[in-house]
Amino acid sequence: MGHYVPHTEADIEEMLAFVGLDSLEDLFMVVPEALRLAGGLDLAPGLSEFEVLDEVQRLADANLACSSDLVCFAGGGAYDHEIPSAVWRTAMRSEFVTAYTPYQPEVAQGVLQALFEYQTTIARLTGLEVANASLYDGATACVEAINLAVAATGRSTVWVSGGVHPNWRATLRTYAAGTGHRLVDQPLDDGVTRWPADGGGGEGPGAVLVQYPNYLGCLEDLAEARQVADRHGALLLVAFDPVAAGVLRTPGSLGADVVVGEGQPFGTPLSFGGPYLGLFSVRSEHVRRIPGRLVGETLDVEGRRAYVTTLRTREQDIRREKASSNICTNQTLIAVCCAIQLSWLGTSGLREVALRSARATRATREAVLAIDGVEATASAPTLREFAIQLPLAGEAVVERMAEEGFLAGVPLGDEYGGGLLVAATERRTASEIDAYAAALEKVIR
Amino acid sequence: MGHYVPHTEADIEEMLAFVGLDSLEDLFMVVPEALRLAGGLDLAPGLSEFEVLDEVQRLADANLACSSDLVCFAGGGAYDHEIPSAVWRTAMRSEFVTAYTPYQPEVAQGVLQALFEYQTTIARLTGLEVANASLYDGATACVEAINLAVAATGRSTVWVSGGVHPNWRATLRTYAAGTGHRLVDQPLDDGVTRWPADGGGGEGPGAVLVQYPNYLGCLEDLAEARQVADRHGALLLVAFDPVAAGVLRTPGSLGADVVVGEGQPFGTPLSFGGPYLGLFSVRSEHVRRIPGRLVGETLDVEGRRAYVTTLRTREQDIRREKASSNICTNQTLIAVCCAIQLSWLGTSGLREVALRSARATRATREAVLAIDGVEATASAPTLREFAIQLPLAGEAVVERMAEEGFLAGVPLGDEYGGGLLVAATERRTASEIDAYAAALEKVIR
Amino acid sequence: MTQDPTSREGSAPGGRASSIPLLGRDAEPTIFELSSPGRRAWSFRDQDLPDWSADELVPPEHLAPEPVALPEVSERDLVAHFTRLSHRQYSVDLGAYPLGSCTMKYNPKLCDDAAALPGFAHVHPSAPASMTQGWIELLVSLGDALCQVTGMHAVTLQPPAGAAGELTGLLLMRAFHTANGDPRRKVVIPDSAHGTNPASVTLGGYETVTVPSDERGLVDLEALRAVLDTDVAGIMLTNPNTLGLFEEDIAEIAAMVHEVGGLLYYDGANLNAILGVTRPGDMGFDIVHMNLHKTFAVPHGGGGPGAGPVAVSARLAPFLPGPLPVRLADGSFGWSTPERSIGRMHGWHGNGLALVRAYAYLLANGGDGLRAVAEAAVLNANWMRVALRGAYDIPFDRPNMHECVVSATRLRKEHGVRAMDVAKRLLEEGFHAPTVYFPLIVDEALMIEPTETESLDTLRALADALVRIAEGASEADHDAPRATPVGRVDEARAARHLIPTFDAR
Amino acid sequence: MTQDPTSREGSAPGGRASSIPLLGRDAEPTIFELSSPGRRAWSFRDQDLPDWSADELVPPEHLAPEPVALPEVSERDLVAHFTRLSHRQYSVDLGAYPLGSCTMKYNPKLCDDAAALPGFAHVHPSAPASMTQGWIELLVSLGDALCQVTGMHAVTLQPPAGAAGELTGLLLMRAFHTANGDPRRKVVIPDSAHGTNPASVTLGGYETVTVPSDERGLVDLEALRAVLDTDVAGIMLTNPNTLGLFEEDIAEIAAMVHEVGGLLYYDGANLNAILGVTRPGDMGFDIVHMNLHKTFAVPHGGGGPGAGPVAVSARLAPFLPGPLPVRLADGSFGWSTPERSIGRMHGWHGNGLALVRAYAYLLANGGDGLRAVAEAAVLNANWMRVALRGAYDIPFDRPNMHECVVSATRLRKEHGVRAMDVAKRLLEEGFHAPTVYFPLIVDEALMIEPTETESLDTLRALADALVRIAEGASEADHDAPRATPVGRVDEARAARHLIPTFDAR
Ligand SMILES: Cc1ncc(COP(=O)(O)O)c(C=O)c1O
Ligand SMILES: Cc1ncc(COP(=O)(O)O)c(C=O)c1O
Repeated sequence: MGHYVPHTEADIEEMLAFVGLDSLEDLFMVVPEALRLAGGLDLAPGLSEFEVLDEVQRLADANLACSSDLVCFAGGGAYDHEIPSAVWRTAMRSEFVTAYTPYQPEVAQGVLQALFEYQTTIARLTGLEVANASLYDGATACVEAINLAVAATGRSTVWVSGGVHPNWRATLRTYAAGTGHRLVDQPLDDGVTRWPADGGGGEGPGAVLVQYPNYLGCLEDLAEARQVADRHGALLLVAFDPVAAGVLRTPGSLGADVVVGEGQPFGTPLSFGGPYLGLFSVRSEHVRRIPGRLVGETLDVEGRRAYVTTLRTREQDIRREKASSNICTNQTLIAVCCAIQLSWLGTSGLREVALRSARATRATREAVLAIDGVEATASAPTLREFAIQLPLAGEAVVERMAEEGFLAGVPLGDEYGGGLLVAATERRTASEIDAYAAALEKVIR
Repeated sequence: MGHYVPHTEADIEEMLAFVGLDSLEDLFMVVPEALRLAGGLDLAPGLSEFEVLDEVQRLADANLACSSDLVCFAGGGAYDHEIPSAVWRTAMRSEFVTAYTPYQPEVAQGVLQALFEYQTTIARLTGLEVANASLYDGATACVEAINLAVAATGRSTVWVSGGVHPNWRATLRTYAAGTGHRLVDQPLDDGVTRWPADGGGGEGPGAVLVQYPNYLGCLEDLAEARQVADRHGALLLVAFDPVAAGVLRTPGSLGADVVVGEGQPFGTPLSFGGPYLGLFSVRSEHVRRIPGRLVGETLDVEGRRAYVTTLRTREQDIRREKASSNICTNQTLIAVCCAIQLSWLGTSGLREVALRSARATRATREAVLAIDGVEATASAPTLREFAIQLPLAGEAVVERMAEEGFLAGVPLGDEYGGGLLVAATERRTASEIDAYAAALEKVIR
Repeated sequence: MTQDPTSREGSAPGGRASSIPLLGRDAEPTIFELSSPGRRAWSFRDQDLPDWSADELVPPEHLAPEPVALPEVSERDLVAHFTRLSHRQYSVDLGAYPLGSCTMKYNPKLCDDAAALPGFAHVHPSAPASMTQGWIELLVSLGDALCQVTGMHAVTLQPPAGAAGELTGLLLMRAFHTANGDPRRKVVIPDSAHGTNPASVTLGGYETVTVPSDERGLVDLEALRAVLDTDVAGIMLTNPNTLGLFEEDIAEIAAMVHEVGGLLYYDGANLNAILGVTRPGDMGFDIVHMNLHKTFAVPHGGGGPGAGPVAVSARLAPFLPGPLPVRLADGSFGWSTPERSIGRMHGWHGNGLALVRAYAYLLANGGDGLRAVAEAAVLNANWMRVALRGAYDIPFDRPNMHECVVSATRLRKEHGVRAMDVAKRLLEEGFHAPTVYFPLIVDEALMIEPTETESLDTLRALADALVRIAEGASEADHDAPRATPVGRVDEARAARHLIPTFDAR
Repeated sequence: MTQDPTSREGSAPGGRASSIPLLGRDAEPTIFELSSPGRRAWSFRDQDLPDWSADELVPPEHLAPEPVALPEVSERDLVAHFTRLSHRQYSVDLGAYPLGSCTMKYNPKLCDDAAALPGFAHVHPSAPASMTQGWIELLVSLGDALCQVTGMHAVTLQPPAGAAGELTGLLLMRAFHTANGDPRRKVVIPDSAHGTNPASVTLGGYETVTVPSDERGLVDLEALRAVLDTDVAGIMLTNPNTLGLFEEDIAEIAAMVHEVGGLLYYDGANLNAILGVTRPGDMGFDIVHMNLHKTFAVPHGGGGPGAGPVAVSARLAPFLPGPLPVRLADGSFGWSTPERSIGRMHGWHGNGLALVRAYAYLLANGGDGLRAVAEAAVLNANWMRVALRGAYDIPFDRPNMHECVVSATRLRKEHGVRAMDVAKRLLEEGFHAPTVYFPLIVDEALMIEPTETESLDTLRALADALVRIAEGASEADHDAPRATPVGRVDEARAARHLIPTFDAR
């Protein structure tokens, strides 16, 4: 038997006898002979855990990791923020890690209450009334926002700002192939969305999706987006940056109906892109269309406060083909990390992260724009990242900067005229920023 | 206030008012003015946890660590054994880590039961009836064994085999300066102790201490040691190697009265020497002289099984200057690691560790003795480590071998004729052993 | 002392914060109630930058008039709060978790260590292949192994969970048919299917057609034949099905579906049963998703994250989402997007650290170990079925695979005790409950999946408890559970008086 | 099902292994009862070596006739067992732990991460200085900081705990006097001293002379004067003393002791109270031990490991144990043994990883932070004393330092409720109990040390509970605690029927 199967030979014999079989092979009598795999899987035999760790360590060593190998100036939806020891050491307690979705609330108050607290902090950050218990990531949270808006308005055209993360827009397009929603990209002009003055031809939009700050780091005018949405009776969907929310007005207060976002900056390492955390919140009028799990407070039989997943009739296991979404497993553990990180930050710490990131970004921006041949991509105000044009391709700059010890940024695609997206968080110091600018000057020379 | 003080300004004001003081300074009115530290401590101001981690990481990187930097062939009381993920991840649960000594058994059953299980496994390994709940390390466990034996026999002369770890003997001598015990070293002859035929002059020994296998890795003749002890009505104290116990007869079955040892090989990383684990067990007739804590099984008021520290009247807090030892804080958490590691090994795994270590050691021994200029220090049988003589000083060989990627062994002092003590555990593979021998041949050439 | 003694129940004030461990039945206040203005846990490194104020950094129209209110606690109270919450949470590491369809096996601690390696955790997802060779190699190797396990040709690791995998599969189906100029409208699922299946069908732009199960608990072949036509894009099955029964006619089903030009989709939630025994690809499936958080020891995290890779046969490979990790001709690793790719199912490359765990688990088990997993999982579930005979009705009392479904119908009729009551009683006995009321086609269903990591001793204790519950069934069971951190929770009230946040109180 | 339902209590059979979480009052079987012959968790790497058998490796007279019986369990059952045990254990991370003299502060998680760095954990203690520069630098820097905190000249980091530190100090005392050709026989300790003090005195080869405390709770100066003579090697004090009171006459005491040629030893268990406020060196102490596991956030581990460095004045430095970590002239780090060193107090360099934790804690706090620690610790303890006035007797109701000692004498007289009953009642209330019956000079003592990491809210909750207990004191308190994993434990029975191992049952 394998490493993790407890049975001894004696156990197996006793159990086979109990169920009336002669051999383990007999367990699979129901599998037609022709379908049985002769000769077993063509995989190497099992290894000891020590050999496994050596092998994964070899693979881990074959990456350039942020901090140890590269000082990170890349953002673009994945940010290099501090994670205090208390967050992972607490969130990774095995009760949280090895529990299932809280189907039996009487023995799942730990996860349920943590999610209730998570929901509360996300609702506050977004400035809306209700947040769900997480979605997969920022990209799929946008998908769900669109699905909700289309269902709410009955109109399947959605205007999508060109400032929404390109990978997210690719994801939207992929999912739209199934739902049949019509996504219309609205281009940027000097860093912010140029919304069409009219209906843009065809059915008016049921939703307008904008990112705040957007992919280039620029601050979109949400009031204007709200007006555009109102003009068409559309919902305003805002993909916000929860770190920027430390100093920016909440999307809810600026008129958003649905706010989504990527929760990675709060307590999740870069992790090559996952598991991350889809933030999702809505005005209370949309609560019955909310995708995925929602935790609510209630009482137990003795009148004690208790938590439970609620409004379950929205969900796939009950509503099946009419469910508000197909999501089942979500990103609960990452949501717990996020709740702990936000509680570690508190009111003042959240503001600090935002301000310190903004300061580092401003310092970086000033330093690199002082370099000959480096130009800002847009003049719109930015907060925690910014785009630049360079004499070399962004990809080439990133490769060369790695030799100098930096992850220089995220190369921008043609739709943005190429160049590089540069972000600096509260982890970046003056000396790192100076060294970065010096290196950049050197590599583009 | 510092990072870890929760009080806000408002809290402090309220609290000061409650206790009737005007300022924090007033808290220290009772400290005579002249003694108050003007200007505060001459230490750098506090750092964020992230800066602290950078600094300790810098220090950690300034060491050559086993496995990542050096393949370890060093032993001599500290061994490079495998530690499965399950052991530390379980032992380091914060309930175990952040509890105090179990003074309130009703809320300390976790630690108490773990210690009860630890005591049971150690008693079985040593072949004696009672093990305590841990001592500091192998060296101080020897000290306690001697103190017990002297108290039991009323005779303060102790014969100490020259095969006992030299650092441990140095520790014995240091402690003996206080107790006034007379320690008489008995030299080795071709790797094993040559006991004096007579009383050796002066008071006969109250105890005879021997290590099994000894510092040079040789298997001492415990039956002979028992005879020596019997000749003088002395107790036989054996410092055993708990890994070797996987294949060797238990010291208890060979006549030991007290068995001590270093528990590091079971679940504790090399850690530059600490925290380690002093193993201590005795025949039941000595239980009332046992040093330190002892956990016993009992019942609670409802008749349920419960555990509690027991025979407490031996201990310093009750018996004060007449206590069997001064030990208070011991190494409980390391004992819990040990209990978990031993349960991970089980009957067959313990034997495997011993056999695999012995195989690796034999292969290493054969390979290095085949090298011109390398000689065995002794011809007595060895099991999991062995001593060699080399054309160069042991220290020089260790330095040169580090450049080849090996921690070559532990240099031996003059009393052993210099050379090197070499150990190979179950972690060492044929290819590492071949490479080691090749490197050794190169560096001594 | 002047303060009133605080009440132990309900809205506990902050002070109670530090006073409830080990006594499971005390409430833990929310973190918001522990908050005190100005208290804090955070510290940050010295950046040595100009001290630009918010006004200098943010245009006034964007600047928040006031900061967002978050909990203000010390690190000490933060850690204590969540540690105490963890003491109110059952988990696999505490005991048996026989939740059918969820494969709540023990997840080796080794995998935690693998996923915690900084060389994986601190890599930016946009970093180019030149800097992420280890990551991409891992993804390629994991993908190869998953293809081998499923008998498929190519795989995407992007889908972050099973449902996302399902949708990926359906979008692949759609792309395939569309590319063939043969759009279709319907997808067939059995009535025993998991809820995500029909929900995904809708999102895939298809209409669900349900086929009933027959008296064997298997797909009714005649009924299937009746619904199959050239408007059927495909069928979604899990095999073994959600009754834990192997669809013995799978080869015939495959032939029937392929005959009308449809594709076969394999819901891999139940893959644990057949590892190394038989493979979806060999059964004729075209698309397979896997729940790595079930079969491959990615712990469930209280609800995720998981990972739901999708493997496909050669003819569907050109449609896979991209970019795909690939081994290049020179032996190095890179990315490549299939020409007719449906696009992206995730913002980046999927739930990467979950994939590391699965890979470590695969290496540790190897081919031999995976087969042993399936054997023990199936043996355990059969043992459980036989052990429960008599005490419970067993609607399909025939050799099952990794789970067995029993029914509390008799208990309901004779004692008014429903499946839910049995579940709650089992919580009292110290076990997690089985899945209840699923699959929908079994009345008062209790779906029990012991998994391979539970020993015979544990199975005995679990069966004992279930038998004891059945034998002692009575009205009093409606009051269960009594010894849990909270008593039976009023779910109706939660929906009626919705309190989704602390602020909604 | 054929098995008998297992009993929930007493000797629980293996099956119950997986059935007790969250329900604190169920027993957990021992790991031996979970054991099943042949079951296993271990796996090892392939060594690729000849398969020499035990017979070939071990001479027959040494070869064990049979293997040592150890628990045989799966990794799953192993982890579950110890995880369940952890749920039967109170800890700082779960709540307040006001155990006087033990300084059970919250230990920042940062320190766990520091101590887990492989670059510390995987270094062999015999590796030469050239390969351990980081380790030695850390030891040197930590030592320097500890000298600064205590106002001393040099330090050894070898002693693994406080008691070992005490003995180190006494051996230094002995070496000092011996070197002066002036051996002495007696060491003075106050009657409030911790038990390790007299026990260490004996091991140091001295005779204990006890001096009483006066009505202030401080050393009785006249009584001290009476016992001081040239046979007194020194005096051991802790300041603040174990009543939590600052020995105001310390300068005079120092002068008196020094006058007769004695040395002053500082028991650093109570150092938390005076960090950055005053220093033992400035008070006139010659030898100081520190409990890093109290003051410097080394978690107590259920009883250790700790670390008990000893710092000394210049005249004692030549006697320190060795080797000592030192900074060499060229800026690198190495080892050096003082010429008249007493020898070694530990097999290697002390509890190294505990020292890493303490160093990280020191860096995080810095000089300013340490002073804040002392202020809050003292403020909290004074708050607690005032809050308990009325409900409890306060034998020395004057400003205290980091802990306060109250007495349950009145409760005993009026209700038959003893300090131990109060302690057990407090467990029920969800807090750990204070230290009871220590110091010995206070009748029915309850020694309360809140530490600086507890918030005002927590202090209030704790005081509320203590007041509630006093106000409700009754005979029924003998039955406390009722809601804990086990009820009151029969300690007498444990000693009478000694069962120190599973095999002794
Ligand atoms: C049979 C079946 N299919 C699909 C799913 C959906 O998987 P996930 O929860 O990962 O989205 C589940 C999970 O519960 C399942 O049991
Ligand atoms: C006042 C005092 N001195 C000495 C000690 C002994 O320290 P340790 O337990 O580390 O040996 C203690 C610990 O409880 C103490 O409180």
